[in-house]
Amino acid sequence: MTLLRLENVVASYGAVRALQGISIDVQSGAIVALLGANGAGKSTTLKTISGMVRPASGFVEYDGQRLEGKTPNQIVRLGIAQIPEGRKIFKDLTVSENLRMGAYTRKDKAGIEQDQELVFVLFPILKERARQLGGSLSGGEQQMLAIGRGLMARPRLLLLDEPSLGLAPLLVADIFQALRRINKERGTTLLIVEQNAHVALKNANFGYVLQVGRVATEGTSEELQRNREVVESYMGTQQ
Amino acid sequence: MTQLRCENITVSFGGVVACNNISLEVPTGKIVGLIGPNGAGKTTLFNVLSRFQDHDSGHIYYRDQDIDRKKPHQMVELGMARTFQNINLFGEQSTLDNILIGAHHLIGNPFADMFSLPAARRTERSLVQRANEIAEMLHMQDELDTLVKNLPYGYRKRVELARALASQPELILLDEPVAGCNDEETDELRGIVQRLNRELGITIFLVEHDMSMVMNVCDYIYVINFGSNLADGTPAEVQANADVISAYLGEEHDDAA
Amino acid sequence: MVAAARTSAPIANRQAVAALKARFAQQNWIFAGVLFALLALVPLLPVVEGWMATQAALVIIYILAAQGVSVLTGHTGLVTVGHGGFLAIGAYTSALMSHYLGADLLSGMICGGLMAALIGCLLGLIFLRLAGAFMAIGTLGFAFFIGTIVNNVPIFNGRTGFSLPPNNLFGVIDIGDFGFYYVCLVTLALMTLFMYSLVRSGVGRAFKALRDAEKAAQSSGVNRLFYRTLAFTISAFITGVAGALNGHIVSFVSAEVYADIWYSVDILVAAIVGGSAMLFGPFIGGVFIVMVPFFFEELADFSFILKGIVLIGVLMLAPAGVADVAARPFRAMRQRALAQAGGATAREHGRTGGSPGGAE
Amino acid sequence: HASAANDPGVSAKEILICSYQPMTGKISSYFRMGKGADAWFKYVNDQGGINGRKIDYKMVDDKYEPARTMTVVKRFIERDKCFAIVSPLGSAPTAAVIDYITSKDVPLIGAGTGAEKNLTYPSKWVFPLYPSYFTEGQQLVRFAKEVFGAKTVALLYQNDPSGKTHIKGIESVLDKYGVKLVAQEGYEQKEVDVSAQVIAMKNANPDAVICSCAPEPAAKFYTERKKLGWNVPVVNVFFGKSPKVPELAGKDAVEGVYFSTIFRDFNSPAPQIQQAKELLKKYYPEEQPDAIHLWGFAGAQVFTEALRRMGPDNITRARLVETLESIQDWKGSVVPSVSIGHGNAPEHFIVKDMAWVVYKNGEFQDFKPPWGG
Amino acid sequence: MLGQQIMSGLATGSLYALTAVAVVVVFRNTRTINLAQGDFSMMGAFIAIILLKTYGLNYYATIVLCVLAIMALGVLTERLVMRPIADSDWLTLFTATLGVYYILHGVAGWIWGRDTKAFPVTFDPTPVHIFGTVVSHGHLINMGWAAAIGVVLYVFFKYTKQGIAMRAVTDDPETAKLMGIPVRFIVTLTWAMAGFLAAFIGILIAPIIYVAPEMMDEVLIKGYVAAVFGGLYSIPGAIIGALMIGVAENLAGGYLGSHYKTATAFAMIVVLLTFRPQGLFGIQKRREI
Ligand SMILES: Nc1ncnc2c1ncn2[C@@H]1O[C@H](COP(=O)(O)OP(=O)(O)OP(=O)(O)O)[C@@H](O)[C@H]1O
Ligand SMILES: Nc1ncnc2c1ncn2[C@@H]1O[C@H](COP(=O)(O)OP(=O)(O)OP(=O)(O)O)[C@@H](O)[C@H]1O
Ligand SMILES: [Mg+2]
Ligand SMILES: [Mg+2]
Repeated sequence: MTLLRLENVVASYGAVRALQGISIDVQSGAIVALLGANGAGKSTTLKTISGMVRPASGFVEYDGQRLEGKTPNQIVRLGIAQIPEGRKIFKDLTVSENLRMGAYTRKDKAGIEQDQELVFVLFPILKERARQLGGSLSGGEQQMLAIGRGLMARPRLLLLDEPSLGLAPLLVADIFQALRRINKERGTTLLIVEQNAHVALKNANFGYVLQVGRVATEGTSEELQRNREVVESYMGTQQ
Repeated sequence: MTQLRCENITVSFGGVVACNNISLEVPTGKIVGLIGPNGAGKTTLFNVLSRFQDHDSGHIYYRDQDIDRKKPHQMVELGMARTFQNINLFGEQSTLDNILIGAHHLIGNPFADMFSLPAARRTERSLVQRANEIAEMLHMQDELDTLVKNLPYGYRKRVELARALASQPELILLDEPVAGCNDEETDELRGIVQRLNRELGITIFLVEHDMSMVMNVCDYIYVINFGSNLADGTPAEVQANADVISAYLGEEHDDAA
Repeated sequence: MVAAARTSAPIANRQAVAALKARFAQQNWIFAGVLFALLALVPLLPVVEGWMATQAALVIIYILAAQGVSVLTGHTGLVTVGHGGFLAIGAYTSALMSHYLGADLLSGMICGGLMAALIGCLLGLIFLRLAGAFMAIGTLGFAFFIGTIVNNVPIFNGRTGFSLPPNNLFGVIDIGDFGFYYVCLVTLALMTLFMYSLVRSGVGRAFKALRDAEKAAQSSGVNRLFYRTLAFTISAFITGVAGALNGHIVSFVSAEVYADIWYSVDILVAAIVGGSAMLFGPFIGGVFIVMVPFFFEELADFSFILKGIVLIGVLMLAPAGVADVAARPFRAMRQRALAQAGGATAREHGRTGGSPGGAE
Repeated sequence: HASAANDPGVSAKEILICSYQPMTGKISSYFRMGKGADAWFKYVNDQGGINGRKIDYKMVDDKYEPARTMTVVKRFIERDKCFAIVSPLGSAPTAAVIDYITSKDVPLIGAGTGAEKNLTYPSKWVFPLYPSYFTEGQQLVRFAKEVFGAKTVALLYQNDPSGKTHIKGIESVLDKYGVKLVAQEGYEQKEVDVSAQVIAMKNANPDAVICSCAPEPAAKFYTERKKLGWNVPVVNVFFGKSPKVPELAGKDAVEGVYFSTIFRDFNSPAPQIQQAKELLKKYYPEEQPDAIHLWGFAGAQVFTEALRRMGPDNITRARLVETLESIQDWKGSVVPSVSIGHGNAPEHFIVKDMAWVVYKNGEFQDFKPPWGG
Repeated sequence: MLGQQIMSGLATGSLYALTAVAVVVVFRNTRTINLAQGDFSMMGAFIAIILLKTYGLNYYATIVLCVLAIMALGVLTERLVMRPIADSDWLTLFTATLGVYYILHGVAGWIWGRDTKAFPVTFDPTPVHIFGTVVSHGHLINMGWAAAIGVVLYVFFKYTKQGIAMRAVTDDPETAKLMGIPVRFIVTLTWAMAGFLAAFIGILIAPIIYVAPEMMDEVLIKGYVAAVFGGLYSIPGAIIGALMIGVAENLAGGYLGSHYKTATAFAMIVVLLTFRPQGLFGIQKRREI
């Protein structure tokens, strides 16, 4: 079943046309990877889904419902959470307050507790730093907090913009493992923008490759991993 | 000769000890890497070395000169430039202006400059010329007039590098230069870094979590964990070190690199 | 492939772009030249009376004062609510010189400016670590401090104040309304020229760098102490000169006038309404702050209300200053031309202060 | 009318007079003065004007900034060609423009200012409104001595020219009356709280207090005094004599306090005062009648009286000055009696004498000091 | 003597404290220095006078109506003035509140005149004796309220979800939207809260400082100084700052000479900021690089 569909979405920032007609289809319960070079429009695609950027034409459909005219906070309430590019944690809030804000739309106290524990198990350092200001964390710790905060929303669809940015290799593997588990156990659908195409395709079911605001290639992750062009452009020269 | 050396650096924030007795050295003309888990104290150490952060104890030497009391802005005059992990650019200004600010210490007498005296104008022209060359080297000559806040993430990292280069440094500290770049872009930057080192003789000290970068360009690598030295050696040695594997690389690392 | 991915336009024709930029600079010069020529020639028309010259001189004084503010607030990102203090220093220095020594207008202006600059320099050092709203309150405190001094130290004669002899220049006794206007105009031309040079110089770039990303600026070798203090000094100098003129336009100074924050607020508003990060902003701001009350001045209680409404209205239409909006069509035109010539999408943007809560 | 002989600002139907007022800005509450004058001129116009001419009274906002006052006054005189400037307000603004006004031979009548320069200006064109604070200061000491029998006094003053001139006046006669000034405490115009000053004064334990305060701070002083249970006799300067004081401080806090005054109180049955009250109510219904309104009335009334005496023709500024100088013992205005001298500003006061009142049983009552002032 | 000076200083300081708290609340949640904050109180005081005098309402009913009216005024200000320019930098917002200040000053002067008016309900004038010092009932009540409001707000911002959300909105409104926080509503709420505090303050201090269009000017400036003194983000800091300024001023007035009273507050702030640029209780230092 299709959970999210982008149909020919065009979006621009002033004179810069960042998306030139993007169509994407995300199945419920899937893990979908979004690849592309710097400036290809990956972040912009996520922003149009979460309502931060309004499409000039085309539309976003979620769970059979068009998202036109919805504000970001209405969209969150529909069950879409985003882990934004560049961490964007609340610097003046403590780590635990940051996590609490991730669960802003939720009312189930017990569930929130439980998820906070989960985050702390996943990232023990956050527990140690719970009363410290978010802004005092190291880059990677902030990235962990951003991911943790996204999980706290317990969304149906989680949009992740470069979750592995600045994380140590060991942790990257751990995080993707955790994401897979969440996907499996809770059925959370994941749409992941990732520069690390290897890791992304290894964990995803399906992938899209963007180029200058357009979908250049799409396919199951096996297909993409076999695609010469993709391998050359995004997976670098392997030694 | 050592370009940069630190001995027993300790830094703590309240209860958190970010650097605990770290010692290392960066030989002139080499590319040295610094790796370690998140929160190990890499950025803090960079801040100490570039004098943005005072250390509680220990010493830093730049070409064997004690620089424990230098101000951050004096470092470029010594020949040290750096980039930031969390991009720190002048978003409302163009790429060109961002690069030019890196060349700030080359403007000469500020009073002559302020009144646009002829000598100052000549200097300015040559600085702009150099900025253009740097942009070309980093393949971003078409973005010179673009406001930096409108550039995508990967490009902004490159502007950081360009700004550092504009100061004509002998040594550059790079904090995660390829974070947010895909493999092809990483390759390209790796090439650039190597060129800087080989052709311009710039010493490079870099922090990076991307092993394809670190293991391929570094002559020598230091590993720190919980603020302390964990290991050091050539890439091959480090990669084979069991402590490093269990604390940082993980078993699957060869898969990624 | 990476670089090409971003630019759909053909490879930039850098020479054409450079030529275009040179032409734009030339156009700026012509525009400024015509403006100042007009300002210099209009008073020669027979319909222009003395009071108009005085009114215009007052506008120029506010423009100068706002230029002073813009150096700090617009270009360096340090908000000041205390420039009335520098206005006072300039006014009193010059007034004391002319009252006791019979000094002429020019030496009064220079000394007024220098005295303000000196104190500005000290203030810059004292406030080295302040930013945002903390800086605003600190500078406000400075204005009050100057107010207390002129009110209580005997030589300034408190609120009773003192009068100055008629304005003389180079030994010409009483230069009259028009003479005074021309003095103001020439000062403005010189200051504008200086500002133009400053903003485009490496020093101006260092100011902006401190405004936008202090740490990065420092790592590029910008000495924060030096450049912040320099910005304070230059800013104080310009406003000090305006203060000297403000004392001479009425030939009278008194603590009742200068021991008060409203001058500081007015100057700041002028800078912001005009667009403090733009060279032309203070011109519009000066006209605004003098002429809006001029049109409402007979409306008694309503004038307060109307002033508020006009102020808010202007801010809504031009949040980054009127100069920003006024310049938009030109900017768009130039941008198009540049794009045609092969340049990428260049855009300038006006802005004022940094974040309000920032302290080091 | 033989308009050819008239000076600028005078037409067959109208006569233009101007004033600068702090309508906005820091002391906009003093704009009351302009409203008082305006109410009087409106009334005169409703009565058909004077000698067939209506008064065009133009008030302009100068924000109490002398630089603006200068541009405003230049416009009055050069562009609008006003005949005279009547009942403007402000010490600093007036001090800034008085040279210019007199250099253009324009009469300046009844400006609301107590600044030394404006009161002693050596020009025949200036007609100050009220006597200098210096004189008043001297009389206050005499009052403390002869009414309260005080040997020591304390002073609370506003830290501005009015207060400082009071101090000078007071100090000039201390020896003469054998009185010692044991404490002098200042406050700023807008100070929120004067308790520190009151405590310091109480500590000096004076026999009497001279309060050189405007109504609001005066009220605060009386409140504090009462709070501390300090029953020292007090005499207050004229610009603090306002119904505001008992209203704000509470009647019993002000009971028994003496005030010097230049205008009769609004409670006074004098028809001129009652008329002023009526006119304010009619033309400015929102205003609560206050002494500052009367400042405006005083200048305006003296001016219209002079105009009336000049007759319909040959309305010149020089004749205005002559006519004003001819006004002697005139009782038609809010001032009990106006006698204007000949010569320059120091001889030209519209109000010369201090009178005294005491606040008793909830109202201001006339008080005759032993020397019969 | 010293005791009395200190007590009087605390009394004056409590006047500043209430305003300082309101300043901190608005600043923290909107990054706006609201120059009209004092005039909200002023409008509240005038409305209260009318309700009490003209309509003969009782004191408590007056407070309720007055608070509602000024909350509406706060919300109106946000809707009509601040929201259209919400994206501008803080200096533009600051200037816009100056516009609001002009308008409210003008409206009050136009409707109610420039006269100072007595507030009809005054507190019991018999002084209270504490530790050998005298203080009036009004001031005591004030101090009590300042403390109570301070505690309530502190708890609200520190521990409740909405309070934390308010801080999150200040920190980064764009990201706050991504958390599902209704940013606009929270901003509106902040202004309502500013109105609520303002009305309260107006009614509490009107009997002491009287009612006039410019009644709050001086209090507001001192309130700001106090807020900055306390670090601009800290509510207890603002209250302590206000009390310190009140006391310092009074001591300076008593021992140095009263012209130095006003200057003292500023001298204090300048000295403090020179050594502690983030104020007394400034936020925990966060790393920037
Ligand atoms: N705020 C903005 N204003 C103007 N242009 C923008 C803005 N944000 C992005 N762009 C432009 O839109 C295009 C797409 O940007 P986007 O951030 O979506 O790329 P991306 O694929 O996420 O790149 P990266 O991998 O570097 O994060 C780029 O050309 C970029 O310059
Ligand atoms: N100002 C501060 N206050 C409190 N703790 C701090 C502060 N700055 C750094 N730390 C802590 O010090 C530790 C080291 O941080 P640092 O940024 O140096 O790590 P790093 O090695 O660069 O990590 P990463 O790879 O994630 O960037 C972290 O655990 C961080 O939380
Ligand atoms: Mg992106
Ligand atoms: Mg780091």
